[in-house]
Amino acid sequence: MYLKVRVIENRSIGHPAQGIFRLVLSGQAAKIAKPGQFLHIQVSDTYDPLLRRPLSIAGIDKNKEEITIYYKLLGRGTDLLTHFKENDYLSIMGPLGSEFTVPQQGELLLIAGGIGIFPLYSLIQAIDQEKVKIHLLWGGENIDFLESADLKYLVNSGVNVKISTMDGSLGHKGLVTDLLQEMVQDSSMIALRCNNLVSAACGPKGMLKATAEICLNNDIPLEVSLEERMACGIGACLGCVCTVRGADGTVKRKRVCKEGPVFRAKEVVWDAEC
Amino acid sequence: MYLKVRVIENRSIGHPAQGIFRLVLSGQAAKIAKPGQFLHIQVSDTYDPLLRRPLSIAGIDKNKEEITIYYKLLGRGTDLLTHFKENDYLSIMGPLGSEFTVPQQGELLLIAGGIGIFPLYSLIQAIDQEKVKIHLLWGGENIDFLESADLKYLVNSGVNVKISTMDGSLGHKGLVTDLLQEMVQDSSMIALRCNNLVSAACGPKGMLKATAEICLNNDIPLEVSLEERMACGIGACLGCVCTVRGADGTVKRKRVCKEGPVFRAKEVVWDAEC
Amino acid sequence: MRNVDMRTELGELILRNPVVTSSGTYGFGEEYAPYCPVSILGGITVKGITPLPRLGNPVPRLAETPSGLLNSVGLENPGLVEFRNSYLPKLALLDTAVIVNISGFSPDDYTLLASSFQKKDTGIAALEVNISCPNIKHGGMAFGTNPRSAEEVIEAVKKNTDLPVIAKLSPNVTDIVEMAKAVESGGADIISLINTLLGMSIDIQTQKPLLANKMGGLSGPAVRPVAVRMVYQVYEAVGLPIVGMGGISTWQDAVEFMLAGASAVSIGTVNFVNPLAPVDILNGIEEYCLKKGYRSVREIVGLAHE
Amino acid sequence: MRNVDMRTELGELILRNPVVTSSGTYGFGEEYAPYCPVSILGGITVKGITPLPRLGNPVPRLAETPSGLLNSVGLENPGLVEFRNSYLPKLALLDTAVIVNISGFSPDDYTLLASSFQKKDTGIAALEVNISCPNIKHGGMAFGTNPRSAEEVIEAVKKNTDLPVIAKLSPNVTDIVEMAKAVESGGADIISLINTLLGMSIDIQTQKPLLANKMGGLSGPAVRPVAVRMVYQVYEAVGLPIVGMGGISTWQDAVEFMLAGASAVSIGTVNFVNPLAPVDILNGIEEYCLKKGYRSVREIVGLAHE
Ligand SMILES: Cc1cc2nc3c(=O)[nH]c(=O)nc-3n(C[C@H](O)[C@H](O)[C@H](O)COP(=O)(O)OP(=O)(O)OC[C@H]3O[C@@H](n4cnc5c(N)ncnc54)[C@H](O)[C@@H]3O)c2cc1C
Ligand SMILES: Cc1cc2nc3c(=O)[nH]c(=O)nc-3n(C[C@H](O)[C@H](O)[C@H](O)COP(=O)(O)OP(=O)(O)OC[C@H]3O[C@@H](n4cnc5c(N)ncnc54)[C@H](O)[C@@H]3O)c2cc1C
Ligand SMILES: Cc1cc2nc3c(=O)[nH]c(=O)nc-3n(C[C@H](O)[C@H](O)[C@H](O)COP(=O)(O)O)c2cc1C
Ligand SMILES: Cc1cc2nc3c(=O)[nH]c(=O)nc-3n(C[C@H](O)[C@H](O)[C@H](O)COP(=O)(O)O)c2cc1C
Ligand code: FES
Ligand code: FES
Repeated sequence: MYLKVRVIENRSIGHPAQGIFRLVLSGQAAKIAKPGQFLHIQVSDTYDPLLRRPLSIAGIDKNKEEITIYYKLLGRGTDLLTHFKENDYLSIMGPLGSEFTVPQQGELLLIAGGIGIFPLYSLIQAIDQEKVKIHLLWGGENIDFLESADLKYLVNSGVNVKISTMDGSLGHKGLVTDLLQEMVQDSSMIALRCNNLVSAACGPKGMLKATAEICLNNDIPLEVSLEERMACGIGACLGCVCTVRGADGTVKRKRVCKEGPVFRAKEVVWDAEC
Repeated sequence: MYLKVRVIENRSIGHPAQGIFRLVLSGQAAKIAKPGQFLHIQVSDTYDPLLRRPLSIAGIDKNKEEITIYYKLLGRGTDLLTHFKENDYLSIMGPLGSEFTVPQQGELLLIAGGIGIFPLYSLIQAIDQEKVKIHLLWGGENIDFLESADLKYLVNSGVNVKISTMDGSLGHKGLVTDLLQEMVQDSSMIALRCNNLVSAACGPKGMLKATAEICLNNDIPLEVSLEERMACGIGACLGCVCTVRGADGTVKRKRVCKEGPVFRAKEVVWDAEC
Repeated sequence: MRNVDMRTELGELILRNPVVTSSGTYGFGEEYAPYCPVSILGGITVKGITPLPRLGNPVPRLAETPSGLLNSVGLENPGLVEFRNSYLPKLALLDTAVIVNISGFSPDDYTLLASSFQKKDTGIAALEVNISCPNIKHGGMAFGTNPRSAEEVIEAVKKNTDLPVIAKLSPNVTDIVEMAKAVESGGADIISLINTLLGMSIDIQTQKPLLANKMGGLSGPAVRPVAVRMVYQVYEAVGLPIVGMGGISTWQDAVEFMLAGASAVSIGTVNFVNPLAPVDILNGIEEYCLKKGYRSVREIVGLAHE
Repeated sequence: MRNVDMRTELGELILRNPVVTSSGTYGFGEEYAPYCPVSILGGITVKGITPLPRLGNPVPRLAETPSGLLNSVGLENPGLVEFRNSYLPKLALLDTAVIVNISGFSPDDYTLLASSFQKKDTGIAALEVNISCPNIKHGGMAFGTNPRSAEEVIEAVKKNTDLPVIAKLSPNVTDIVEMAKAVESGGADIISLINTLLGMSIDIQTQKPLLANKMGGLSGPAVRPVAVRMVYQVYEAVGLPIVGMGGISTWQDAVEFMLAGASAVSIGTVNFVNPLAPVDILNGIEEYCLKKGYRSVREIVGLAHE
């Protein structure tokens, strides 16, 4: 879809210094949006900056026809986005891209690095927690960041949350993959695995790579949401590819915007040399 | 001066289709501004559009420290300017350029074409009408334009106004230079001339050229305010020159932003071939 | 009251209107289908095809610049065979002229590619010969910047296909007119320009070039003045019809290129921002002709020349 | 805690910091005085001087383009004699390095100009030889796009002055490295690049080129990726110090040029938008060095190369 949608809310949440914003958009796109997909948003009317900005769908309200997005103020594009006010109109393309598998039963392990939590929010929302137990490992810089990225929402969501921070200001001091390593070594893991454990992750590339290694070594099916610089957002420019290994062992490209952003971790070639 | 100034008012006036806006700015620039000068205004934070926009000072309130500008919505720059709201800040350079001579006695004849009226407003404002009688000839497309460009202000200002419109919807049907031609042929002109008649004009180049011819043929000293595309606005880029003939007959360039925009008509070479 | 004749003649290539989309920015015609009906367009140009499949360059392949985009896709494409088998049949079904863009690393590559596309291959309206892609380390760039080899390549193509041949020129040259004359001598039927300007962007945090391939091709509104200049120069010097491109984003830009001498305009980077741009541009050109009283869009071609 | 050594060495030309302003955008140093204290800058470059006074091109001389500016000033300047008599004395009083930019239409012109400026002329730090102005119909452009004549011109200048000679290159060439090597052979001490890209803009209402001179030089942020690329290429191939320019608008841009290989950066078009840009850029570079732990700004030059 290619639409002008109305802004319902667009404001800084949490600690202002963290620069995290919540953007709520009204529109039919909510009717068809799936967890893991993204919107491609035009942040200005001029040609500088030129390109749209891809932002993950973090919340979908099909009844109210609302989509929620969280974004971090990074450069000029996200800065321009903060200028949009309630009732302004934004040009979006989307929902775009592939979606997370939504398990209907068993256990779901989520691993998030930093703002990689945002697309996972939509997955959590889509899960029937009566039927699927969700475990979340989330690593961030510090407690301020985690609070700003809506830790409270998570705590209230009934999800079983484990936290790590780089500075130790909340939870484990260190990497989120430390938590993951710990978890897979834990004996209770066996119980989880027997209960159809699947997992999904989003975060920086290095963290995803480490996560994939641990999960694959432990036979935990993993889906990852990748990020890549994008121009068209719909598969036409070949700007955003990742490298995958096909079933036949040959190396291929896939487009993060079209075949992704969600991929099965086992097909991703993390350190492609081409 | 190079400042951020506060917007006091910025709104469409008159018939919306005419796209005329009044912009009132607060700031010390008002203390030193002279009629005929202009401000160089940054209309956007991005590089597209890149350049500042020159706009004439139409009103100066030294007590309130306010400058009034009128502008016509033309392209992207003026469009972006309309987006500034009360209490927003605008980056200006100025007041810049040369000023109209403000006569202290006698008679002043003003000739305006279209939006060329705007810089003349500041001259009218600066005149002590007890001492100087002002005659204004103003030509516009039609009555809607003239009303939108604040005809009422003029009528209330005590100035002796004669109007022409291209479609005859107000005043003489035809060019403002028709009015001027008529006036100089009129016998009452002699009385005006005995009373130290001087004149000033602003408008499209063709109109200024015709005006200059009539005035010079009739020995009426004329100052003209020229327009040229500008980059720096302060004399550094040599982008905005006009051609003048020096006292010694040689042809030279002057910078419209620095030595102008106000020039003595008799020095301007209207159809420079170089 | 639509009564402007929008047909465009590029020699024997007749398009129903002058708006086409640019190679590498429009995939294989299906990607933008949900956003912009191709049946409205004069034509589409598909991603550059090479004899063998190519993975292209590593990522990052994109960097945004002021009013511009750097890309170093590096000619990722499925290769000739796969293109003919899997893509061409679908392209043949599209209700628009399909221009196939070809790229090679040697004159033999071009010979092979050219001989693989003929008039009898339904669905192909013309071949566009990319001698100008700046992303290939060997060959590609040289063909596009050396008049001698440009001529040779076009000759090779022309000899081996009966389709109209469009020579696509690189702007990274001292003298675009010399290049245009060279491809004219080579037998080109049409000239398209410009391909991307070679550029670079450096990440000041990592202190490394932003693109994995270091350099890339600059496109988008930023390059428009260079493109208009080159179209103007080539129109003055060479008799071939021109497809103008480089930063066209609005109908005003498109008209600018046509006044400069382009018989058709190609829309690239702006699609990424506004997928309806080709339609807006088409309508705008028609409106312009109507307002100015032209009966045919062909009347405005080259009007900016004395 | 300002403890970054900001001095820059361009061969024997030592600037107190790497930020200078560009020829043609900064008048003769006095115009911007009310807006930006030149005593803060590493140097300023004055408008190009020719042997005889020049009226330059007719107006319009300016056209705005996406993130760019086209100009066709056409080297309006007071001429050598008037420059020496009326401008040089004032320039000598400025507390900054003054670079005099010279332009000619024949090697003789350059010889004359070069011999008119020597170290004993107080107030001049270096000569910048503009062999690249695209606005002159005869000569100027040819010198800048032909390696042979570029070398000759630089040789002529070098022979006739004892001042450091900066060769300013045109980007309108197929191979910038070839040009850089040519001026190196000619004896240049320093290379500056880029001058403007040749461009054009057409008014769709009048259907005529917007600039009276038809074509003009493109500057501003739009050209930055091309400029960075050329600085990077020249740094790899040639040993001379580089003054980088072309679209530098922020300190981040300036750092980008320095990482690409520029020992100094020159600020042009952005002055028109933000007269304090040179100061902001200078502070930003210093801050960057501080944060990254460099003691001297010279340490970051060329870091983007392997
Ligand atoms: C599929 C996808 C989903 C995303 N979801 C979110 C989200 O939900 N919340 C969020 O805060 N961010 C998200 N991002 C990252 C977000 O797109 C960038 O942070 C944003 O584009 C930065 O723009 P800027 O102009 O502020 O930064 P600048 O650095 O000025 O951007 C310059 C250029 O780099 C690109 N860019 C910069 N950072 C990234 C990045 N990390 N990934 C891809 N391109 C980048 C921009 O799009 C732009 O083209 C997502 C990215 C992708 C690809
Ligand atoms: C000294 C001076 C005083 C002026 N005073 C006024 C005023 O009081 N009120 C008013 O409405 N207009 C005035 N103008 C004209 C005004 O500057 C232009 O209308 C405005 O810059 C158009 O910008 P735009 O982006 O909307 O139009 P665009 O056409 O998109 O502008 C494109 C480029 O052309 C330039 N340009 C366009 N028209 C003109 C013009 N007529 N003169 C000079 N440059 C132009 C712009 O500055 C810009 O660089 C003045 C111009 C000058 C030189
Ligand atoms: C992402 C991308 C990929 C491109 N791939 C090709 C290509 O494969 N073959 C080709 O001839 N041109 C290619 N081009 C160049 C475009 O066809 C066009 O010449 C150029 O982008 C200028 O037009 P624009 O500014 O409208 O995009 C590509 C451009 C972009 C942006
Ligand atoms: C209005 C204008 C006039 C210029 N005049 C000259 C000149 O006289 N001599 C010269 O060598 N370069 C001249 N230049 C080129 C600049 O010095 C500089 O190389 C170019 O503008 C690129 O830098 P920028 O993008 O920062 O402006 C001029 C540029 C502009 C915009
Ligand atoms: S962004 Fe264009 S293919 Fe993905
Ligand atoms: S606008 Fe630069 S000299 Fe007048």
